[in-house]
Amino acid sequence: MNAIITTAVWGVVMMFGGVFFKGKDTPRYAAIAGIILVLIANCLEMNDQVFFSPDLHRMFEFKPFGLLFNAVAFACTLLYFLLNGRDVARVGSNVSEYFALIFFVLCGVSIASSFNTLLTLFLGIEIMSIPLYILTGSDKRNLKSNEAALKYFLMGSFSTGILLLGIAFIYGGNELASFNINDLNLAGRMPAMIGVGMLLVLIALAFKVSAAPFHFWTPDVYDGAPTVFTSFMATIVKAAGFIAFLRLFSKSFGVLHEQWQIFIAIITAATLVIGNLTAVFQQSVKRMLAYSSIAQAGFMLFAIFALNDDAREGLILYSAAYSLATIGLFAILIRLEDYTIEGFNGLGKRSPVLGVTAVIFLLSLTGVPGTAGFMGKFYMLMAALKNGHHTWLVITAVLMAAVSAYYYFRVIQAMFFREAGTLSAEPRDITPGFKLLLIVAAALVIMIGLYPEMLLYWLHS
Amino acid sequence: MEIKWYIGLAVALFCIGVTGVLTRRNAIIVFMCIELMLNAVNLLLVAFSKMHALAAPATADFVTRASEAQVFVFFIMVVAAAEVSVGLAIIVMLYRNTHSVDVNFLNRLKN
Amino acid sequence: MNCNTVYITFPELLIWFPLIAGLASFFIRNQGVAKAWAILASIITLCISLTGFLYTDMSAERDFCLNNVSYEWLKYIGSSFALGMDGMGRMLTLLTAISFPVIFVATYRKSYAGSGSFYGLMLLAQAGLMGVFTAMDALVFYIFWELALIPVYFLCSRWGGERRIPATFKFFVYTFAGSLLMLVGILYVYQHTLPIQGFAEHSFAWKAFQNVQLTAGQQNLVFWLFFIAFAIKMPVFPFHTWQPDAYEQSPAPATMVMSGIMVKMGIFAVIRWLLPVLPAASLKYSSIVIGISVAGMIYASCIAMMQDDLKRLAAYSSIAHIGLMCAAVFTANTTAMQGVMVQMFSHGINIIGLWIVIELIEQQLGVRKLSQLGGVAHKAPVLTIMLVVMALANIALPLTNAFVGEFMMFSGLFQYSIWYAAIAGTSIILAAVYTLTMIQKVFLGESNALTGKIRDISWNEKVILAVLVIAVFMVGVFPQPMLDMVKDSVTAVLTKFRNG
Amino acid sequence: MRTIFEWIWLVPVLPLVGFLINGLGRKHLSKTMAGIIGSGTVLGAFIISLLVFMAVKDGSGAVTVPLFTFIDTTSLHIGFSFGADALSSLFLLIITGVGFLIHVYSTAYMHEEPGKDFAKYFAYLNLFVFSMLLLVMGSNFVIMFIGWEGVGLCSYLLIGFWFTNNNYNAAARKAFVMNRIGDLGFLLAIFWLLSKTGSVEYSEVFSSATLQKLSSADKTGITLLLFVGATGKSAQIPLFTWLPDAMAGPTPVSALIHAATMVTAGIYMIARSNALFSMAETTQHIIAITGLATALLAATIAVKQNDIKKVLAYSTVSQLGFMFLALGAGAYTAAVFHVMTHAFFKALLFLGSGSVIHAMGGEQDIMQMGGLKKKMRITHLTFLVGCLAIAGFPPLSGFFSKDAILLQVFEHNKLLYALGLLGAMLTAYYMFRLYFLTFNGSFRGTDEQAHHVHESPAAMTLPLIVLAVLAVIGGFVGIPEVFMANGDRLHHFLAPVLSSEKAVHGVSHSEEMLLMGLATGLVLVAVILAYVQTRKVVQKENTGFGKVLARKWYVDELYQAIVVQPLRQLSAFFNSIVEKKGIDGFVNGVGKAVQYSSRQIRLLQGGQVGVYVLLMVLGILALFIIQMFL
Repeated sequence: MNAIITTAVWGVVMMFGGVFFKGKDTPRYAAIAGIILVLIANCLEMNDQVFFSPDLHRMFEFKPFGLLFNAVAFACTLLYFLLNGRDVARVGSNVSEYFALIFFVLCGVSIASSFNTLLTLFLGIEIMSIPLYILTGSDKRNLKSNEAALKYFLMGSFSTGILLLGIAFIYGGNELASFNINDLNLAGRMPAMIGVGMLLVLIALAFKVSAAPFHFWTPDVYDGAPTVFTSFMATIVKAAGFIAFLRLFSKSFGVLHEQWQIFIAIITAATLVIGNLTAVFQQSVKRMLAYSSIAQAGFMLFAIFALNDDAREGLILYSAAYSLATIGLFAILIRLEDYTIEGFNGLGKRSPVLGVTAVIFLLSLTGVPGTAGFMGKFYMLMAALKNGHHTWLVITAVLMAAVSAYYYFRVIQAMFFREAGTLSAEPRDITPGFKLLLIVAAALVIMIGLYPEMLLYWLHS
Repeated sequence: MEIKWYIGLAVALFCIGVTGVLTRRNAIIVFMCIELMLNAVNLLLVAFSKMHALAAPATADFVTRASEAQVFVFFIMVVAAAEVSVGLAIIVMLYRNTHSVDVNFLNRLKN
Repeated sequence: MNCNTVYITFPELLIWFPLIAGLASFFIRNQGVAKAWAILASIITLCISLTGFLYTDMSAERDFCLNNVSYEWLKYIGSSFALGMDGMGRMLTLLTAISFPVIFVATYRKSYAGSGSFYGLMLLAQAGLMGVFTAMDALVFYIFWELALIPVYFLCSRWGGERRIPATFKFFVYTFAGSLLMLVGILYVYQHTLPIQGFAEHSFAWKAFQNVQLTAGQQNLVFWLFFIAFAIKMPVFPFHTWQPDAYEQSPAPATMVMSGIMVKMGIFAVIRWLLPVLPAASLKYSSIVIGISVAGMIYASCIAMMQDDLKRLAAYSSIAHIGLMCAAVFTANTTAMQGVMVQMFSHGINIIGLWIVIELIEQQLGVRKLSQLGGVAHKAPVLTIMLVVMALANIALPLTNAFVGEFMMFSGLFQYSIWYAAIAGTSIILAAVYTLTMIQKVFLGESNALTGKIRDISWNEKVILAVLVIAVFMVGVFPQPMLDMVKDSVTAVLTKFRNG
Repeated sequence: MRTIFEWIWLVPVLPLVGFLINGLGRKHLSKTMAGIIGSGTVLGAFIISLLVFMAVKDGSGAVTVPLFTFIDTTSLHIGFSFGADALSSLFLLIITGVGFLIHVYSTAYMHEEPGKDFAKYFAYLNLFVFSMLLLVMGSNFVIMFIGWEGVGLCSYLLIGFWFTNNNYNAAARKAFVMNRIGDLGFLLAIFWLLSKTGSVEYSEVFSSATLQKLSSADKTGITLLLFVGATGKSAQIPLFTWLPDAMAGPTPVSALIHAATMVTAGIYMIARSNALFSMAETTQHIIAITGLATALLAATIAVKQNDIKKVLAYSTVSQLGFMFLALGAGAYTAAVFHVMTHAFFKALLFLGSGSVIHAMGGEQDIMQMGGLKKKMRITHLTFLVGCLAIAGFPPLSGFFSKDAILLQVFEHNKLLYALGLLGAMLTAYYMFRLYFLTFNGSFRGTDEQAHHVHESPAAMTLPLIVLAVLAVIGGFVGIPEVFMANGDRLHHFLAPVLSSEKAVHGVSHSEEMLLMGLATGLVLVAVILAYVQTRKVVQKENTGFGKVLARKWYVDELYQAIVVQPLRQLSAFFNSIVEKKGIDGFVNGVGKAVQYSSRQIRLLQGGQVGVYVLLMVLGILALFIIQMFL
């Protein structure tokens, strides 16, 4: 509850603050202060210190799992603000509003991690999505940004329609006439109406997490949106989508897991194959990362596929690993003028800190042991295998992980094994603080990779 | 009337909406079709709400719950309104930059 | 067992020391310092490894305490950071510990740009290898397995030859894909293990893996998942095509590490993680595996005869030798298995020696084509003698180290099937053909304009090669200490294998 | 008595020490020192061998001296141990005795080599003696195999001693590879023994209890594989072609390795395993036939050779064939006897030819020689003795040993005997052809050569004389019963080891005398024929069958065509098709397929929202269809 309230309040503060903030950097500092506040508030709630405890009529339920995810999301946002705060200011003149929108998205994220009814699910997802439409189009003069916003908006709304139709059918099929996700008394049997509704909801959520074949918006939107917002969208928001997905399907439909597992399996396989294979071809690192986010989503789908404790823990790990690495990579990418792979040529020599941290992030995304990404993948595969008979899916996944090495390592090769061309511009605005933050992020990636208990400790205690 | 007629109507409306999205190129009309989809859902929700209320014993708790769907409809309307405002803003921005509201006019973003 | 008095164990030292030394090395800017640091660090590691042998005659309990350790790690999924050394682990860590100083000293003359990073990566690779050979937990094993690969990938891609990027990338992706399959296999087995202790439902511990009960169908699946990973690493035919390219394009020290030690990871893994865990499937598929191994021996030997490049020749010869080891492992015969153990060590020594000589030639003359060389023996007799000894050891001449191993392996193979032994045996003839042709074309005959310029080797290279030559004959004449060392591992594996 | 056996390890170790000193100090040792060390260590080994021999002769026989454990595992026990019995002590004497003489000879023969190479030569030679001693002294098959491969290596090193010449290198390589083919057979035989008997110790393997455990298939298989090993080392069909080429090495090497010692290792091995071989009839037949065929084939080739060393080389092959014939007939003692006498006279002949070549300044073509008997008296005389001995003139050593073989073959099979007799005739013919062409008639070389010809120094002639004496008297250890009761002392000496020897029963004394007379008469005829034919030397092209013989029955060409070329083509096929296009092509193909599919899949991402939505709707429909069918 703390997180929802503070994010919403701080969002409003930032929105109106735009009128009063004088200094160029003031919105950034305010945002950083806000996110720290949100993080603290969330941590307090993790230790049962709640600001308010109104009667929620079972609309929300705050469990350690959701709170832990919130903490991860907020911490990543903090890192994101610290790394990319200046770049947000560069997108346009309404800096304060951008931050406000991000806070609203975070509010949606906190709802998505704690919703207890289909209504709150719907609200959470919309609160996450609508600000993103705006952020995507925030580079108003840029046609790419316009196009991305339009595409995102149209397809997002379309999927909202599907989500709602699904919710309506579920409601219609539920004899208890309740939207509460715990009230779906399935008891081993799936009424046709609920079945249809579930499939529709599944599709809508698959769209949100950009799973194939509902991923088509992802590359274009991530490519067209201002890079700094792509970074946010592709990481924290996507992870929140998965949390919502997992929460709904484990609570509502968990008992009939066997019946719908095959859909997830198909979607997972398709996502892995399409995401990884298409990423291979990309010449632009930004677009490559967009496809990589699809590919990584394929792995995260294993959490929903497996639906057990390992999967839940794995999802947290995966979210943290993926978000840290991707935010770090985007932060570096933003500082380079040239988004093509050639733009990375010789970066390792020109700027060793950037190079080495980028390597760590890329290794983590590939899933090389010793990095957080490995632990994420490891938990996912473990969960999937524990669940039973779809070994073929796991094998597909690891083969695709090997394919993913292809495009991630192209960047590594460019940075360390190729010489910089004469045209390659120096990365700009590299301050010692920025480097330090990258090192911190890289260190976190490695520490989580070596001792994931660090993150999961709170779930176990 | 039986519930299936309502379901049929709502689904039909929804499909008309989908077909519109698929076939039309004008962003505004596409958007309107999406609104049609949402409203089909609204209709369906209200119908279900009534259905549940009729089918069940009239305890206070149950009636409250059955009417939740009608509240949901309001939420959908509000959210749709928010979407409209954002969506129209995006379309206006697009029109300003390209003097076109054709959704397929812009396709710089592709492989 | 009460191990309270033991503060740190040998496996830990062997992993942490090179790891820390390697990390420190990244911050060294000066080339000379980096070299000295790497040599010093690797010699200290060697000393640690040798010290480990001083303790072997103590009580069994104390010995166990000094060589086995387990830390709580991921207790909720049943994985602990467990390390342990039995005879086989001891032997392979010794090989790893010996190889690195040898490599560093032998390539002392060669300078690498950014040598701090170069030697840092080398030492990291050493730490990874030590981890592989001592891991007693499947997850730890997997992590080290990959960690050994990554530094080598960077070494090869950055300091390699002209086509280094595609060649090493192929190597990386190939082995990475294989390892991931192994990961699936590990997880699959894990689902069926019983917990060793505590919180988790299952366990990754080696003991738990050994005691796992899998049905025949499950074993068959997992067998191939494991075997393909190991086969790629070894590599055996037909999973070998990354190897010649990678060896050819890598910088010499990395090549030595790869061919001297890393290929042993595959054999080692079969012995430690495949045979005891999946006895029924191993037995079932042994004839197929031995079949492809033997076919691979002949095949690789034939191709080696056609090579004009010294490095590729050595690479294919290595494939042939590994094929024999792989075949011998799967005979599940005590003699063969012990032969494999000795051969793992011997092959490491021999092939490193061979690479050193090749590197010395290439360093001086800039070519390694057989057709361009000739008559090196005139100007560089010592180099020639060293190479001839190494080459002869490589073709398993009696009283060299490889003879012991090959004799025992062939003996085991013979008991498995006389035909396999006979067919595999033809490879020793082919080995003689390509080895002697190589000697003839490079060292004998008239020297030409190019080889006329060669100088004989300097004292440090002489010392290193002499050390290797002595090792060749020591193991060749007195193999018994080494056989005793690995006896317990062999017995353990085979007992499990036969019972299962 | 025990004491000398405790020192037996010194026998191989002394040459090894010589090898190490000469090898490591080759740059610093003077030629004299190198020669002294080389010869001295072998002399030391000879003296100990002599003591061992005496001890064995006087004592009870076989002694096993364990040195250390070589390999000891649960299923494999191989000790590094030496055995001394009649057979091995006799071989020790031959090896160290003849070896010593040849070392001494070499000090003079190799004197023109630079000091470094001189020492290297002696190092190799010592290493060879070491290996050969291991071969005969080992008390089990593994030690024998160690020596077996060791002598092969030394042979390789010495054939290619002048490594600047690539033809020599190729010859060396050929020798090694062909030996390895045999070695593989030997090795497989060891494995077979191991898997059936669990042991490689002679004492265990040849015990009657063990032998009874073996099935007849085992016995045939093991013995055949052992014989394959022997054909490689002892240059029998089909692995004989390396030996003539091996003449590329220095002549003393040819004398020591390729005549007196190494090539007889195969005979030693079979004689050593006689208990096993006697139980394998099929193998015996194969050995006898192979031996005889080799003897005849090589002899016919020798008839047409003009290179002095080549003639001797084919002669060696032929004589080895005789020995195998004997082995096949079960006449182990006769075979060993012939090994001994052959060591004397063939070493003598080779050293004599070395002396000639030395005098001729490297010329080896007998067509360029002639009339050397006046200029090189000692060489000529000793060479003549050698020729008489090998031809089998009584009472020289060759007479007795050849007679022993022929007698037993006669009993064994009359046809083989007849062919053997033909072989003996051919031997006499080509040897005397060689002798007459070299020493008789007039000098046919250049004037410069004529001027250069001189008698060799004492270091070379002394060994010749010693060997000549041995070639004359060497046969007296095996005088047949018909001449002297209990004259066959060798037979009695070797009897404990060669226990499965077949005794001769069916030939009466008069028959025996008749056979001897026949053989001697035929040899005489052959000698006269040779004399007549070489009185007028005409250089002419060989035609018809003569050409076939001169070209060595085209065996080398045949091997090229049926083994070497196919193997090369197969390798080329593997290398360029299977490896590059097949396997690597597949691996790279996977990568290419990924890239190709990447290019295709990206086309889905066409940039049009309408298409995206359509695809989404299709996806939804697909999922619903799947649901309906599930």
